[in-house]
Amino acid sequence: MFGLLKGLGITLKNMAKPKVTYKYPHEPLKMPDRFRGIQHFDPEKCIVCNQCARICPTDCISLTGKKHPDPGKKGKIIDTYDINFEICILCDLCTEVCPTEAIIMTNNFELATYSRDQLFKNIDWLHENDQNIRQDNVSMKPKPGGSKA
Amino acid sequence: MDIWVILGPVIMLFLVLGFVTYAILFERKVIGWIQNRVGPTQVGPWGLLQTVADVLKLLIKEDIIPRKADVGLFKLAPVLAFIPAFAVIAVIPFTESIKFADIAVGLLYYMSISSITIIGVLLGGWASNNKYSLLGGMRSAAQMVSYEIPLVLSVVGVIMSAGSLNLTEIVHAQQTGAWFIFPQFLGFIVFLIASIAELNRTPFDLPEAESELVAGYHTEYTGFRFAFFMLTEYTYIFGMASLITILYLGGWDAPFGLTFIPPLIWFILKFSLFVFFLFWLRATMPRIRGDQLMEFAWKGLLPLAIFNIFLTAILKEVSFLSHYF
Amino acid sequence: MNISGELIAFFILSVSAIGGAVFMMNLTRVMHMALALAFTFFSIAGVFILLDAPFLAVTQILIYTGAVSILMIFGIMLTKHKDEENPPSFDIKKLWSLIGVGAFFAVVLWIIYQSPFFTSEETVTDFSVKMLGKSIFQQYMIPFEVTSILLLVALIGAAVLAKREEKRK
Amino acid sequence: MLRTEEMILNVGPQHPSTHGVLRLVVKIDGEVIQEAEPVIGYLHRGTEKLAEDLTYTQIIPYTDRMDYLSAMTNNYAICHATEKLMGIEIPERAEFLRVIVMELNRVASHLVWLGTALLDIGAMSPFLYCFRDREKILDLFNELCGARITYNYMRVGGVKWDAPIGWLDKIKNFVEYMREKMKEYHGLIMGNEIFLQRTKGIGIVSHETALSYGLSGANLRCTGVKWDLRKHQPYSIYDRFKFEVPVGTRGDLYDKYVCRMQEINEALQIVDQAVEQFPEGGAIMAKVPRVLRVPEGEVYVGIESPRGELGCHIVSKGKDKPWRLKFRRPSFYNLQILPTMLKGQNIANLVAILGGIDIVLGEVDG
Repeated sequence: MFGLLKGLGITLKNMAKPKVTYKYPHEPLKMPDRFRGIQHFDPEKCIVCNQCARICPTDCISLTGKKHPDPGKKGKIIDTYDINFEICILCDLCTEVCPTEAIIMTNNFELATYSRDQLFKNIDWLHENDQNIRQDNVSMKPKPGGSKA
Repeated sequence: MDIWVILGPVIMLFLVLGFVTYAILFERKVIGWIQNRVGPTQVGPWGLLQTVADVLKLLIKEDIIPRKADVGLFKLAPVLAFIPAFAVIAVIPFTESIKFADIAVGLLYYMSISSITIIGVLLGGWASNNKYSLLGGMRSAAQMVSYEIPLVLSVVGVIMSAGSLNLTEIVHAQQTGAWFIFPQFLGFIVFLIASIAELNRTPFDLPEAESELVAGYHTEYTGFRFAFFMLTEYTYIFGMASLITILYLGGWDAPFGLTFIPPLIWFILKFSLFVFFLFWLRATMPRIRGDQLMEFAWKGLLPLAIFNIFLTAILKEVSFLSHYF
Repeated sequence: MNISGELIAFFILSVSAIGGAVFMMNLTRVMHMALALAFTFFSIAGVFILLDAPFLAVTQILIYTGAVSILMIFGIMLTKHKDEENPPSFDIKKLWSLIGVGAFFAVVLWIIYQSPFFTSEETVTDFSVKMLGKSIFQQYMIPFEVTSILLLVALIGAAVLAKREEKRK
Repeated sequence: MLRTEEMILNVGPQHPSTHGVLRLVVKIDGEVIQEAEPVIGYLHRGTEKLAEDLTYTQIIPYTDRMDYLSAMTNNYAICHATEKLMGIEIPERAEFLRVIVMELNRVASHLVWLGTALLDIGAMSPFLYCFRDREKILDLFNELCGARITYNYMRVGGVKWDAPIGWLDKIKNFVEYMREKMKEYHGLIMGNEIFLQRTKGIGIVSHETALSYGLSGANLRCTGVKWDLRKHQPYSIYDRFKFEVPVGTRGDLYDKYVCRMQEINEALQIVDQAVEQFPEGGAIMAKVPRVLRVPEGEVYVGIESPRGELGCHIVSKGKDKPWRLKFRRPSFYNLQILPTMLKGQNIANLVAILGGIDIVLGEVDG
């Protein structure tokens, strides 16, 4: 009997406590810097090394390169770069292996669309997705903040 | 013929509908607050139109009847459940003057008419031809029949004290003595528990235990038929809250001589207290198990209710206490 | 005979009561039969109200329409009833039961005609629980007690039967 | 004589309290269960087979999705197995980070269990309270590794991210907060007569049965068997911390509940100690080759996941991909005892018992 009353007391006390929910669609949710959202792609930096496509566990990245238009320079530049967000699991491995930080994560996470086709994002879309880009991309290195201070 | 004979029930129906609408909103809000949430806020200012939108949605939904259902009974069941729920309100006096029928056996009328609803629930569960519905219907029948007995027996104490089955006279008896919650405390506890069980609310919400039976007896119902079952449930909350106010909390009687507040307001205040208690309980309690429920009714509440009758009879003869009994 | 509202109500209620009974016998599904029976019980409660016996009417609904019908429906739901839609067939048993029922009806009719009806009406409009209690616990004390003992015996009998069933399992 | 009707009831795969897509084919008489048979496979994705075609790094995000309530332990299982086969020593700082996140994940997982198990027996608010507190852990993880559920945090040879600035202080605060909240849960549940009625003496499993069915985790410990891989086959740096292994006596639902609640307390204690002893500076990744070529051989590691012994068995033929990978998924093994436990119970106990076993369908189906 008293257990029941104690429980009632706890729920009543919680009634006066501040609410913990967010007004999500009305107020955007602020994600921490390391958050893995939709990738941003910078064609300028890409050296077409194909590492991101190779590391991708779901094979959702496809890219093609072409010869550098300036005949004096060596190497390739990126031609097409597509990510299929139907199967992308946002695992962060592509940004981890990218040697030039051409592909990096952003904090944007709203991917819902009305059609599956729209989940297929191309190089232009990924380039324009340049808001809330992750600042700190050098992982696996000790940070001063990790210390006990 | 008096115009109020026609108009009164119509107004009452709309009052009940209004109550149901805002009771559901209030329930969601209270449970939200208890769970550190805000509850509905989107439809209308402060979410005030949320239930209205929900009801509208239910009304325009497709009316689905399962192919193997017993169509006649399937359609009849929600109606059979709702009519008694509304009919019981006829005998409830809200104040000295606001009441519909002042019949001599008012209390018993409430108990008997409300038992018809069980048939509706049972038939709804059976006619759906769904196993979960059937189980829900059986549970509710077993539960409501079992709890009706302690419910009726617990008010015998009140009837003995008031010397009447008429609800107005029961309130009058409390105005001269004390509210029956004090002298009839044991009866009040039994009545409170049994009434929650009759209302199928947590912790006795087995017939519609969603974690076990999906939705219980109304699993197969959609649209306005489902709305009828919901309406029945909340109309009974209205009825039961009124009844408990009248039987144990002195009806419209003002405590401490605070008569400058009108009697209707007092009634509503006491009424709301019970409604809030129901919602609060729902947010706190786990669900009791079927066999424990039965055991509790027959081995716990029934003896208590009978003991309460004896106690009332004995105390009625004690000279300095008889004023209260 | 002048037609009053009471008479009309009486006719409607008695037609409902008899109609419920007829339906109860003629419907094919057991569940429908139980419902028709409940309807008959309910109509009889209405007749009681016309006779100015609200207490009896309310008790009728509480016990018969509420409890008894529900218990029947409950029993039907729980048990197997595969043979519910047998085609009607004639056999010798039915003839015997017809004769039995006919004889019973004749006896009842004879008793009704034999029993004297009071011409003066009792005033029953003034109802109170106190009066009811006094008549049950003072005037009809012994029949009441005998009835309760009978019910107790039935209760214990039912419990014993249910127990034995369980053991056999 | 009247016979009550027997019927076959399909509980699931779309049922509110089968915790995902489990289907139970239940033969009931009235409400009493005569026979129950779990049907699984609705969420089978073939993680083990897929892994044969993936490099070791690529397998890690797949393991996130097995037991999605404690992805950190899954991450650890595959990384630890690979490290063991390759003979890599990982830096101390990484070990500490791993232990902290694994134990926090244990708390989060048990909170989900507590909430859903209580929801199964009809209590609504504890569910939301549990999720409110679990949310705090997920926020901490989000800050650390950028995801709330599928962490993909550990790598062969260490961890991906170091703790961000002030993260450890937040952990400390959280441990304090959580200890406070544990009192609230106790008040809400422990004294509640209805809860005690629903759990005491329900779903009793003797320790012989539990052992013969290969149960592990709290399902085994509640029967009185003191077996915790963190204590009895220490891995990582668990031997440096002081903690108890809570055991039950009767093996009923109530004991399961008490065990798991105490495990939350112990996990908080480990986190507390780990934050205290957290090493100053140092690397978080060992030196590993860019392409992981695991030497030929096989290895089995068993670790204590919130649900029991999570095993990872790798057979390598010296390539950069495993030749065969096998996970011993504790939920799968714990589920096997369900038909035995359900016989003779009623429907209401079905959901309570199923909730008590604490399965995650992603893990059962693999």
